[in-house]
Amino acid sequence: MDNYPALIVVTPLLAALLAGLAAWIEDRLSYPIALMGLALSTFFAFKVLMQVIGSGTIHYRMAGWAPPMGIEYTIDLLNALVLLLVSGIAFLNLIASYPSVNQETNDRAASFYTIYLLFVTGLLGVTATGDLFNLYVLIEITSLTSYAMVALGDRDRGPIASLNYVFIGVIGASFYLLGVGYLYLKTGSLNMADVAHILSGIQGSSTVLVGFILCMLGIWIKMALFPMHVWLPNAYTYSPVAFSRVVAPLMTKVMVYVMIRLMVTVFGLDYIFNTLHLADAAVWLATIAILAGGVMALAQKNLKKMLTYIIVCEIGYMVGGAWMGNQLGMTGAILHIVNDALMTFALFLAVGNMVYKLKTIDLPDLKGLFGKMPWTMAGFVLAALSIIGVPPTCGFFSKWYLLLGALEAGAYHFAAALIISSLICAILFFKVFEICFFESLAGGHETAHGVVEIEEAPVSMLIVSGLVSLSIIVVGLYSGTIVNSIILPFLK
Amino acid sequence: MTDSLPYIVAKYNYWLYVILMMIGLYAMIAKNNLIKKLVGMNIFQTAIILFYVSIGYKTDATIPIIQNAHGGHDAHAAVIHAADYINPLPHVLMLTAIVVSVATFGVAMALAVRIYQRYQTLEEDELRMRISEE
Amino acid sequence: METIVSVKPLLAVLVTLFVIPVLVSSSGKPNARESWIFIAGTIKLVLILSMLPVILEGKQIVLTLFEIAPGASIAFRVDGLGMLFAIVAASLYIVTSIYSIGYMRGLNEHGQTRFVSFFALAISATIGAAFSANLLTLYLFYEILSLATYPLVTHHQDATSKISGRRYLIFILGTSIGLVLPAMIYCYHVTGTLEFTTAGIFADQLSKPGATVLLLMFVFGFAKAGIMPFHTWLPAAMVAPTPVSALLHAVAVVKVGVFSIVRVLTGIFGVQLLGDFNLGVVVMTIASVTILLASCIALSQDELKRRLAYSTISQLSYIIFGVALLSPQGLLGGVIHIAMHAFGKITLFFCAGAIFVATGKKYISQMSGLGRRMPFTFAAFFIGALGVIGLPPTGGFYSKWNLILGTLEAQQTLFMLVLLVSSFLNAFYFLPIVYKGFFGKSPDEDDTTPVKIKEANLCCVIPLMITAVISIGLFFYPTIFVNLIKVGLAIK
Amino acid sequence: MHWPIDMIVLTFIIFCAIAAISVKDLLATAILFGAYSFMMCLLWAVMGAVDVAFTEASVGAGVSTVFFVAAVFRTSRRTKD
Amino acid sequence: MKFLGFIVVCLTGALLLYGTGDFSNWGDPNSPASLHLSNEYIERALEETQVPNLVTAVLADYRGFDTMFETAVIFCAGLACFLLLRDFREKKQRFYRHIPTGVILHVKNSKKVLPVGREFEHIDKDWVPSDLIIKTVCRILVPFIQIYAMYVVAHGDFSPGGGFQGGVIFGSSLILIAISYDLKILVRRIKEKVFGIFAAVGVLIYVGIAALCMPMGGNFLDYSKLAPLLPGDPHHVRALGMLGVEIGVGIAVTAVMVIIYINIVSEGRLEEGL
Repeated sequence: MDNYPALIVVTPLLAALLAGLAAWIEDRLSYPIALMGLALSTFFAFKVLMQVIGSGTIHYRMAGWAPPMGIEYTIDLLNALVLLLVSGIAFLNLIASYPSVNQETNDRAASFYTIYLLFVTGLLGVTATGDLFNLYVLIEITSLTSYAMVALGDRDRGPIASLNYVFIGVIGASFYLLGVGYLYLKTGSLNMADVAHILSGIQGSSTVLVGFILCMLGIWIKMALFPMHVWLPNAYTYSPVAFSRVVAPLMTKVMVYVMIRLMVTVFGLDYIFNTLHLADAAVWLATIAILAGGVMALAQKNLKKMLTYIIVCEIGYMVGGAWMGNQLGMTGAILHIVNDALMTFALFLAVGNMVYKLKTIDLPDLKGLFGKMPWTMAGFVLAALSIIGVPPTCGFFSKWYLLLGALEAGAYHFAAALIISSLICAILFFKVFEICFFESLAGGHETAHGVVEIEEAPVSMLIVSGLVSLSIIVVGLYSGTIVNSIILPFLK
Repeated sequence: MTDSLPYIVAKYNYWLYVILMMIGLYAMIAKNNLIKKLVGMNIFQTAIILFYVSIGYKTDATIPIIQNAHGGHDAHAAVIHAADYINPLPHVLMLTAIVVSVATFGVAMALAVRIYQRYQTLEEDELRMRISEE
Repeated sequence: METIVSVKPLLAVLVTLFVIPVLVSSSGKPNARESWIFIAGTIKLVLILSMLPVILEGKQIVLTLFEIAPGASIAFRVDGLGMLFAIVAASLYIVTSIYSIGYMRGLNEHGQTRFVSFFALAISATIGAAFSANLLTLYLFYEILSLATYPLVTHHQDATSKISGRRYLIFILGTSIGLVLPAMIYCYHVTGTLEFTTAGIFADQLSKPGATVLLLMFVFGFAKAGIMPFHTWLPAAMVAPTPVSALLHAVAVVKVGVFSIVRVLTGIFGVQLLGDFNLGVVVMTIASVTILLASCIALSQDELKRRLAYSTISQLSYIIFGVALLSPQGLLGGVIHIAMHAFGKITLFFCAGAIFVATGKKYISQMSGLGRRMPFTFAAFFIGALGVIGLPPTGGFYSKWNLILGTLEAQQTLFMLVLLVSSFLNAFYFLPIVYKGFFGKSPDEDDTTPVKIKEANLCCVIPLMITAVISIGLFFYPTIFVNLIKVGLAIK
Repeated sequence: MHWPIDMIVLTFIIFCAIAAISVKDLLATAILFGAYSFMMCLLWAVMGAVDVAFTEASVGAGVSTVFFVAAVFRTSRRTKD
Repeated sequence: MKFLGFIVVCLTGALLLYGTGDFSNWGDPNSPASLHLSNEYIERALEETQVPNLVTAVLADYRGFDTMFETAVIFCAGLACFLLLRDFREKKQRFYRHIPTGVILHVKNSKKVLPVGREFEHIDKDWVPSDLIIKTVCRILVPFIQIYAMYVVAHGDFSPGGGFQGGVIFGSSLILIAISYDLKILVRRIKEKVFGIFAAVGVLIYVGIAALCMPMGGNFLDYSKLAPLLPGDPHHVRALGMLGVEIGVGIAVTAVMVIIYINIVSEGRLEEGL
C-alpha cells in the first residue's frame, strides 16, 4: 500500500483521539489503543525504511496536490531512519511505561497516553514532512505537549520549569517561523525542494542569510545548544519519568535532524560552507557546548539532572559534526542521532526503573543498587559505557567518525573537546557506579551466603531496558552497515 | 530627506514589526512578572504575524475572495487575474500561527495559575527565593 | 602469506563469554559453576591448540566480523605472536581456575559468581586482543578488558579497594581514551587503515617529531604495560584477590598492554620505520628507566604482593625493551619473555596467595621459617624467582639470554648493562625471601601461634606446582614458542 | 496608498504594546492588551487580510483577553514592574 | 538581566533590520512572494475547489494537512489545561444561600449536600447578587451569537471566517453564559465530559474525513475521492469536504475554548468563577 508515509504520522494521531475518547467510557481502554497505534506506526515506519532502501525516495502528496502547491512528504533515507527510530523508541517506551504511569499519574493515565501520542505524532511529523511551515506546526505540537507533560511531573517545580520552557520554546519556534518568513519573502515557496531550487539562484541576498541564521537560532534553541540550553535540565528533570524517557532521547535528536535537513536539503552544504563563513563559529560553539555540558554535569547531585546535562553535551557532538563541513563529520552527526537516541533512552529507562523502586534518584540514595537491581544496573552500565565511548558500544563508532571529521577539517579543538568529554563522562559515570557498587557493604564483608535481596522493577520495564541496552551493542557493531547503506547514499 | 522618504515609506511596515518584536522580546527576557512575560510573548508573536501579513500585501489588489463566484459553475469562465487579489498564502499560515499562539497562551496561563496556587506569587525573583528556601 | 578463513578464533573468544549466563544461573551451586568454568576453559584451550599446526606452517587464520569503515573493521587474524599469547593465557586460565577455587573457598569470599563471571569475560577479552587483526579490534578488546577487570580489582568493595579501583580506572581508562584513541584516529586519518602489517602502515606521512609524539602516545597510552610514570595502578590493584593478581596482573592484563605495544611497534610503525627514525632508542630508554626504577622500588617493599607487582613492572619493560632493540634476537627475546615471565610470575603469585590462605600473612618480614612448614610452596617460589631473575634451569634464562644477545647484535652495549644490573636487583629482592623461608627463624617455634601452620589446600598447591614445572620445562623445550615467534615476526 | 492612516494605527499599536508591558496593574494590562490586539486586527483588515483580522478580533481581542482576565482573577492583580 | 536582555534584543533587532535591507518594497506586486505560489493559488483554486474564499481553499484543502495539526494543537491545549488544573478533590467548604430569607450558609468539612432548587442556591465565596439587566441581555444575546457562529462556520467558503473563527465565537457565547450567570450553571447545563468528548470528536471528524479518503483510493485528505459518498454535485465535493472539516474544527475549538476558560477561572474545581 502506498499510503504508508501518511499512516506513520496519522496512526498515532488517530490513536490519540481514540484513546482520549475511550477514556470517557473505560479508563483501561486507552492503554491498549495507544499501544496498538504506536505498534502500527512502527510497523509502517519499518516498511517505509525498507521501501526507501529498496527503491529510493518516496514522495507522498497530501490531498493529492503537486508539491509546491500542496504539502508533500519526502521520505528519503535519513527521514526513514529517524522515523523508525522515533516510532520504535516511542513504542518501546510505551511498553515500559505502564507501571510507572500508573504509579505517577494514576488518575490521569488516559490523558497521559493521549498527550504522549500527540507528542510522538508531532515528532514523526517533523521528521517526515517536506514543507517548511508544516514543520513549524508540528514543532509546536511537540512543544505544547511537552509543556503539559513537564508540568505534570514534579508538583512543585514542574510548572515553573514548564513555564520557562514555554517562554524559551516560543522564542525558538518564533525565530524559526521568522526565518521561514524571510525565506518565503525571497522565494515565494514553502516546499523544501522548491525553496532549495530557488535559493540556489539568490545566494548573495542578505535576507536569505538572515533567514538562515534565524532558522538555525530557532532550531538551536529548540535543541538546547549550549548558551540556549537553560530550559532543558529543569524541564527534563521535573517531567514524569515515563515522559522524560521519551523526550530526552527523541526531542533534541529530532531537532538535530531538522537542522541537518535544513542544511542539506534546503540551504545546501555548498551555500553554507562556501558562501557563508559561519562554520568555524558554529564548531567553536559546539566545542564550548560539549565542555560546558560536561562540566555542569559534574556539579549535579541528582542522577536525572546529571543526565540532562550530558544531553546538552551530546548536542554539541552532533552540531559540531554537522558543521564540520566534510562528509565524515556529517556521517558522524547522523550516526550519532541514532546512537545517542539509543544510549539516552537506555539510560533513562534505567533511571525510570530506579525511580519506580526508589522514588528518588539523588546520588546518595543509590547506595547498593548493584545488589538490589542488578539487571537495571547492567543496562545502565552498558548505556553509560556507550556515552563514554567504549567499543563495541555504538557511542564509540559515532565518536570515531566525528573525530575523523574533526581531524580532516583541522578542527583540533573539537577533537580535543570530544576526548575530554569522554573522560568527563567516564568520571561522571564511575562516580555513580562507585556509589552503587561500594556503599552497600560499607559495614564490612558479607559472606557468600548473605545474599542481598533483589528488588527489581517490573518485568516489562526490565525487558525493554535489556533490549535497548543490547541494541546499543548491536547497532554499534553494525554501524558500518548503517553508514554504508543509509547515511552515505543519503549524503551523495 | 526627500530621497529617503520613499525608502522609509516603502518598508515601514517591516521596520515597525521589528520594533514590536523587540518590545515583545524585551518583555520576555527582562520583565519580572510572569504574566507580563506572557504579554510580551503575545506581542512577539503578533509581530511575526504582522510581518507575514505584510509580505502578503499587494498594492492595488483586493481581499483574497474571488468576486462574482456565487453565480455558479460558469464562474471559472471569467478570467481571474492574479494581480487583482492579495496573496492568500501568508494569511493561511498566519491563521495557523494565531491558533498556535492562543493555544500556547492558554497553556501558559494555566501554568501561571498553577504556580500561583503553589507559591502565592508570580514575580520571578520571589519565586527563586521561595525555591531556594525550601 | 597464505590465509585461511575460519570461525575458530571467534569461537575461542566467545566460549568463555557464552558460559557467563550459565555461571550466573548456577550461582547457587558452586560445584556445577566451577565445572562449567573448566569445560569452557578446556574447550577454549583445545580450540586454540587446534589452530596451532596451521600457524606453525606459516599460515594465518583470518575472520572479518564487522566492517566499520573502509580499512577499519572488527576482525581476527591469528598469527604466531597472537598464538603464543593466546596459548599462555588460555592454559594459565585453567590453572588459575583451579587455584581460585581453592583460594576463594578457602577464604570464604563473597560474590563468587560475580567474580568468576567477570573473570571469564576478562579472559575472553584477552584472547580477543591476542587474535586482533587490526588496531581497532585490539583497542576494543583492550577496553573491554579494562572494564571487566574493574569489578575484580574492587572485589572486596571496601574503602581500600574503592581507592585502588579509582586509581586503576583513572590510569587505564584515562590513558586509553586520552592517548591511544586520538593516536589511533590520527593513524587512520593519515593512512586510511589500521591493519597490522609487518612493514607498518605508514608510507612517508610522518615526520620524525610527529612519529615520536605518536609513538609516545601509544607507549604511554597502553598504560596496562606499566611504563613509568603510568605504573602506579598496578601496585594499587594488588588489593584484588590473589587469583586476579595472578592471572590478570601477571599474565592477562599487563601482557595485553605489552602485547599491544609490541603490535603497534611491529605492526603499525614497522621495524623499518622505527629504525629509520631511530625511535627504538627512545623506547628503550623509557623501558630501561622503568626496569631499573621499578626494581629498586621493589627492593623496598615489604608486602609480598606489592614487591611482586613492582617486579612485574620491571619485567614488562624487558619485553618492550627487547622489541625496541629491533634486532631479530632482541625481538625473539622480548616476545618470548611474555611466555617465560608469565609462567614464572604466576607461580610467584600463586605462592603468595597460598601463603596468605594458609597463614594469613602478607608481609615478607613475617615469613621467615615458613618454608619448612610449606616446602612445596616455597620450592615453587624458588623456581618462579629463578625464572624471573633469568637463571637456568628455567625458561626465564632463555629469554634473558636472547635479550642480551640482542643488545650485542644491535650494538647497544650500554643497554646490556641495564639488563645485567636489573638481573642482580631481581636476585636481591627475591632470593632473600626464599632464604629466610627455609633458613630463617620460624614464628611458631616460639609457640606464639597455637595453630600449626601447614600447606594450603590442594587446590592451591597443585596449580603452583604445575606452573613451576612448566617453567622449568620451558628451559628445555622452548621450541614451540620460538617457532611461533619466528613465524609471527618473520625472523629467520 | 493610505500610509498616513497606517502610521497612526501603527503608532497606537506601539503605544499600546509599551503601555501593556509597563503598567503595574495587570487588569489594565489585560485591557491594553485587548486594545493592542484590536488595533492589530484593524491594521490587518486594512492590509486585506480579512480572515486573519477576523481571527485576531475573535481570539486576540476576545477569548485571549477573557483568559487573561480569568487568570488575573485567580492570581494577583498587582505587580512590581 | 535587564541590561543583558536589552543587548540581546538590540542584537536581534539589528539582525532583523539587516535582513530587511534586501526586501522588496512593501506591497510590491512583483515581489517573489506574491508571484510564485500565490498566483497559482489565485488562478487555480476556484476552478479546482469551487471555493471562492481563497484563504479557506488553501487552508482546508491545499494546506489542509497543516490545519489538521493546528486543530490537534488546539485539542492539545485543551487537554493540557485540563490536565494541569483540573482538581477532582472535594472542596472543603461550600456556600449556600437561602433564597427566601437571604441567609448564607457556610458548610465546612461536611459531605452533606443541600438540595439546590427553590429554597437554596449555590453561591460563591463572595456573593454578588446577579444583575437582572446583564442576565437578560446575555440571555437574549447568546442565541444570536451562536447562530452567527454557525453562520461563520458554514459560510467560511464564501466569506471571511471558517471553523476556527466560528468555533471561537461559539465558545465565547458559552463563556458569556458562564460569566453573566454562574460557572456552575454552565457546567450543570453542559457537562464537562461533553466538552471533552466534543473536543476529541471535533478533531476526529477532521482526521476521520481525511483518513476516509485513503480507503476510497486517494491520498490522505484527498476529498475528491469522497464523491461516491456525498450527494449532490460532484464538482462540489472538495467544497463539501472542506465544510465537513471546518465543522469538525468548529466543534473542537468551541469545546477547547470552554475547557480552558472554566479550568483557569475556577482553578480546576469548576465551582466558582468570575
